Amino acid sequence: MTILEIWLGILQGFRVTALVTLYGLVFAIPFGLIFGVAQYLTTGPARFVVTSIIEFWRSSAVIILLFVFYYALPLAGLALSAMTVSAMVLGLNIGGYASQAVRAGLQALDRGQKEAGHALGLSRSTILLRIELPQALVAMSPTFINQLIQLVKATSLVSLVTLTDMTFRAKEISQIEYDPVPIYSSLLLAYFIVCYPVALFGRWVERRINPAREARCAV
Amino acid sequence: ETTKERILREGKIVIGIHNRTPWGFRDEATGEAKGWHPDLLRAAFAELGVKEIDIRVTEFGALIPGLLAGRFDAVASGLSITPERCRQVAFGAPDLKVHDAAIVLTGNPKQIHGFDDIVSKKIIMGAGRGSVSVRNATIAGVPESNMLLFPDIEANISALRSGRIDVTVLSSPTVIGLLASGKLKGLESATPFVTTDEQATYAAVAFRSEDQDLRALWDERLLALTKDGTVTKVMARYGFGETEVVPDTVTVEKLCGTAGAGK
Amino acid sequence: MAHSDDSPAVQITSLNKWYGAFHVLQEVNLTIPSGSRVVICGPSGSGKSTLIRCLNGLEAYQQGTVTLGTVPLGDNARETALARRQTGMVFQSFNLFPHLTVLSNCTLALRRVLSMPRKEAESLARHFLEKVRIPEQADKYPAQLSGGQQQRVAIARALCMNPRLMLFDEPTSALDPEMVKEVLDVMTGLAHEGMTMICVTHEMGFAREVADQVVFMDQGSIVEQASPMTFFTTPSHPRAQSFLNTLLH
Amino acid sequence: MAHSDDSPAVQITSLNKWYGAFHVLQEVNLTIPSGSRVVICGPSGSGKSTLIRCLNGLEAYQQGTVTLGTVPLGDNARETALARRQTGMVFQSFNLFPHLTVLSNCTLALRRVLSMPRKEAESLARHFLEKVRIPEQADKYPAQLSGGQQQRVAIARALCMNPRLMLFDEPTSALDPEMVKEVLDVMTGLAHEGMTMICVTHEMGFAREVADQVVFMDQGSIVEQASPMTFFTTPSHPRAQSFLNTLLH
Amino acid sequence: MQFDVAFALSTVPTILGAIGMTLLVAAVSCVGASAVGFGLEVVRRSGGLGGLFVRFLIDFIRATPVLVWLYCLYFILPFYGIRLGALATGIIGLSLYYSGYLAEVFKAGIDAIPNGQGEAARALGLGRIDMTIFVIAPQMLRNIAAPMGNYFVSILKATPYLAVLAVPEMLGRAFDIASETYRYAEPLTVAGLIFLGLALLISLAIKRLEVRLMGPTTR
Ligand SMILES: Nc1ncnc2c1ncn2[C@@H]1O[C@H](COP(=O)(O)OP(=O)(O)OP(=O)(O)O)[C@@H](O)[C@H]1O
Ligand SMILES: Nc1ncnc2c1ncn2[C@@H]1O[C@H](COP(=O)(O)OP(=O)(O)OP(=O)(O)O)[C@@H](O)[C@H]1O
Ligand SMILES: [Mg+2]
Ligand SMILES: [Mg+2]
Repeated sequence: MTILEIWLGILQGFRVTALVTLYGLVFAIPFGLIFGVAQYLTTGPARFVVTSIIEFWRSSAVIILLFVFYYALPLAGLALSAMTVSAMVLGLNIGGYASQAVRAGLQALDRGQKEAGHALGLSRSTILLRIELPQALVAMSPTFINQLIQLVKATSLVSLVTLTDMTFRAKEISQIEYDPVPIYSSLLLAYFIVCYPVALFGRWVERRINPAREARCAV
Repeated sequence: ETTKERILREGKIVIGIHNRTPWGFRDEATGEAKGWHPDLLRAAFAELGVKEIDIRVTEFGALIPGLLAGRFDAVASGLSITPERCRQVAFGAPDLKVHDAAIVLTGNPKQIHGFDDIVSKKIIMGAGRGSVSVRNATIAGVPESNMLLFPDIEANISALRSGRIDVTVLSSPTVIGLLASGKLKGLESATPFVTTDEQATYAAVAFRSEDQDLRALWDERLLALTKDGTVTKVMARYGFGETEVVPDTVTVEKLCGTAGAGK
Repeated sequence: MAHSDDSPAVQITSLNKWYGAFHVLQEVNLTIPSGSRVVICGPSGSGKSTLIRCLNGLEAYQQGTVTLGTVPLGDNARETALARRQTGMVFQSFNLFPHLTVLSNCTLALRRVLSMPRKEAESLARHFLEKVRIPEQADKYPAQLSGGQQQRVAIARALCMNPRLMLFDEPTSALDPEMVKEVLDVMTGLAHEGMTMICVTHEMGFAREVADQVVFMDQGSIVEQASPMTFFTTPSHPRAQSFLNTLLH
Repeated sequence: MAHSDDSPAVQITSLNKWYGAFHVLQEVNLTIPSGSRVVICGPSGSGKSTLIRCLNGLEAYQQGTVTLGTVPLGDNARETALARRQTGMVFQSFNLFPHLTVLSNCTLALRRVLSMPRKEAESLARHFLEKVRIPEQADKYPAQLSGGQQQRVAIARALCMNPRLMLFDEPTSALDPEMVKEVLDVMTGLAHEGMTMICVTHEMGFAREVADQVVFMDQGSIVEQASPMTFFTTPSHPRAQSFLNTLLH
Repeated sequence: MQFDVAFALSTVPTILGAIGMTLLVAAVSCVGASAVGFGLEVVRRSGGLGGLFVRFLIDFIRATPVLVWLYCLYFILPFYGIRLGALATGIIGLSLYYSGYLAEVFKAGIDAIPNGQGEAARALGLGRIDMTIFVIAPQMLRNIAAPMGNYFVSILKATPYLAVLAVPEMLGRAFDIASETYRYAEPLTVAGLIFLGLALLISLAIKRLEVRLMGPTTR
């Protein structure tokens, strides 16, 4: 196989990589938002429950979760498709990380913002939706972009549940070609081409949000 | 409706493979399943009106869990029969005899011709994690410290090429398939690589334990294919010869030991 | 703009508040007639902010009653909401919403709380921006304004809700000296229009000029309450005397 | 503590500085005799901070010379280091090191820059902490102190290096009114001991009491330089007049 | 596939046997990644051509999956005459990979130090090195304890990737048991729980450190 053929071969896995990423976002975004906000708003036992759910998805090893959800759940009568399992496990894992960013963003806001909202007679939900969340989400957007990159890279695990993504395509090709140098270099490049523009976009957003930062720092 | 009835009604069977020549792999050109077990399955079921073979490609370690979870109807990827596996799945009749074989650098510079050489010359050996070859090597006295266990065959080949190991011990059909592919420039099989009959294992198609009717159907068809020479043809297609033929005395019951086959 | 009726604007009776074991407000009693201007001063930590934050429900308290107009504040959410709506508050640190334009800062509560149509809300907001003399800044974002301008937006934002009572918590202490004057001028204008206001400030010039009463707090209690004249010339409490000394050195 | 010799403590000649296209300091000339006390005031953004930051190398400038004692500041690293060592600086926001105790804040530079043994450094530091009247706070961390106490630590920290010249940039503007007095008292004490000091401040009471000279800046230039008496009673520049008006309203 | 507790317990000694290797790899990689990351950040801050290169390098690292890095280091470098052992490759791979992320953490930690700290240090006559060691680094550490802890946990969770290099670590042992016995649930659960336990331990230690660092310095 020529380098070009290897390239095209790896690209055949791009669709799955992209789909898992997109569907993963369908899980990650609502989970991150809802649980981040919930952790911010709740106290006591409710907060413990919210935190436990977040920690389960965030701290467990993804490989093991994929395995359990795809191969063990059907024995309990719940057979989700490979795409669903991948999107859910990877999405909720990243969503767990995102929820922490959402919570931190909300907590980092100046208390005065909430108080000013109260003083104007705004309801708690209006304060959250119109004042706190917009500011927190903007402030945290570079973090979210980094987490998107993590999600793209994490899709390389989905071959465990029979999906043929870019990494798995590279493995398939190497099972035929036995020539690691061009294959893995191509794979490295493939991820780079997908993720680097996203990383650059993240840098750009970071600069836009805090233009003074570079000039202001102490060293 | 049993799995067998469903397969016959739909005219479609779903098999799990781990994408390995020559056992079961997806053809790069057509996207269809090829390999020893898929070819046999296709031949066996075609006459029954089952024209479509749907494949699920996954990691080797996920084959049996995937079968048990109902993700596919059969594992057709060169699984060897072992007593432990018999407790989980129902194997069809053994269809191929498998020995250990070895791949070395061209010219076999360290003159490796069996596990004895590996032990006595303190050679670093590579093998697939969890493979039968590892067990055979351990029984033959290869110390753990001299074995590097990789998750897949490519890693073994890469390790051999990059000089991290001197030899990789794999199953003979794998080695035959690899060499036939013509991609192993600079490598060759160690000939001869001495093995004993106790070290041999036998490959078979695996079904779920509750699908005994499907297994019976498969055994029946496999016997017919053996008789009409189809099996020999498929063996020739992948370069298998006399040494890979299963002796008549070997049965699933024997291979599964006291635990019994597919109960 | 002034709402004059017979009941006092604020009536505080036996107010007590604790932070854990710390008794931050101790038996505070205070009556503020409609249309009057009260300046609260006192050393740092004496409970001035806590007191005025109790008046619009930003702080809960454990004992006593606070009546705004005729409505007694309760733990009740509806009443708290009502109290907040009738009370405008201006903070030391402005607390403008940085992601909204000046105009949106002013219209947000009109539209979300009073469900006012957009057009109407904007024209009302522009009216008050004119009153604080920055109509031309309506479409800027807070970060593009000077401190004095920001504080004037905060005042306009509070005025939009047509409050019966305005609370100011050290509205000029985060400002540069020159900007202090801009903001005090706006406040003086409001005072002369008859707006009821309570203002925590150490700007003694302002107190002298516009206040009806000066309230001096120390360690959670009101220790002196007098007309500015009396307070500045003959403070009766020794703590107030020493405090005035440090201010007017 | 005073270092009197014949050369002026600071000599600034034709100083010009730009931020990009913005001409922030324009032809500044200023001579400050040893032992004198200069107060710099002026509207926000007029370049006061920039000017005194040029005096100890925190800002680079494009044209002109600054001579401290007999040492002309250069781009030369050794001379800049020397100038910094001879110049103490107190910031508006204190800038104490939050991870070090008060004592360590004071001894850090003594030990690292002057390589003074620990014992000696500590006893020197305690001496200056006593001078600013907080010897008992030596083992606390900055966050455990009030603003006034923190600023006095900052002064002690600067004094430890035995500077020929002390620079203060609005040292009291972040403080509560009562704490302002604590800090001004310490500064007045230093002034009476003969320390050369340059102070950016709007505390006109302080200027009146201790300054030899008041320098008024506007838009990057020194527009008026006079004794406090003259400056407060008959300011000649119209900008200074309007500025004084807003301050003393 | 029933979960057999007795069998699960019987796998514990075998899996725990590899805990030493897992911890060794994780600990050395944490130190390595921190050191390299700090170096990268220092070079990036110094600007110039080196700074520009490091900026690209960090984004490159972040845009590519760790597994592909390990493959490349282990199987491709030998073709260029660089032959490192599996353990060394694994540690170097993880260190390099995570140094990109830690450099970002250090950046945020330094950026968050108020400008005045550096100015005060300079005004006192402290040199650049003294300032970095005595003023900036301690405050940076205080700012970054939490995110740094998160990456230490990530490094721990990444040690199973070393299976591709035939390094015998815990998850590999679990898969060994699984492929021998064809019982997956038990060994994977045991390994998962051990990893979760270690991760929680690290988090706890970081929390304590954070409290100690913050203790007297916040009101
Ligand atoms: N959330 C809180 N928990 C515990 N104590 C608090 C809290 N908020 C304020 N305090 C304490 O209550 C006291 C009164 O605080 P308050 O802010 O009302 O004082 P203040 O008079 O406004 O002072 P300043 O002039 O500094 O603003 C202070 O001693 C303060 O430390
Ligand atoms: N790093 C910088 N880049 C560009 N412009 C700057 C920079 N630092 C300060 N300036 C500008 O230089 C001018 C003078 O600033 P400076 O801080 O010296 O003023 P100041 O007189 O100290 O004002 P204040 O009383 O507000 O402290 C201001 O207009 C400011 O915006
Ligand atoms: Mg207050
Ligand atoms: Mg300034």
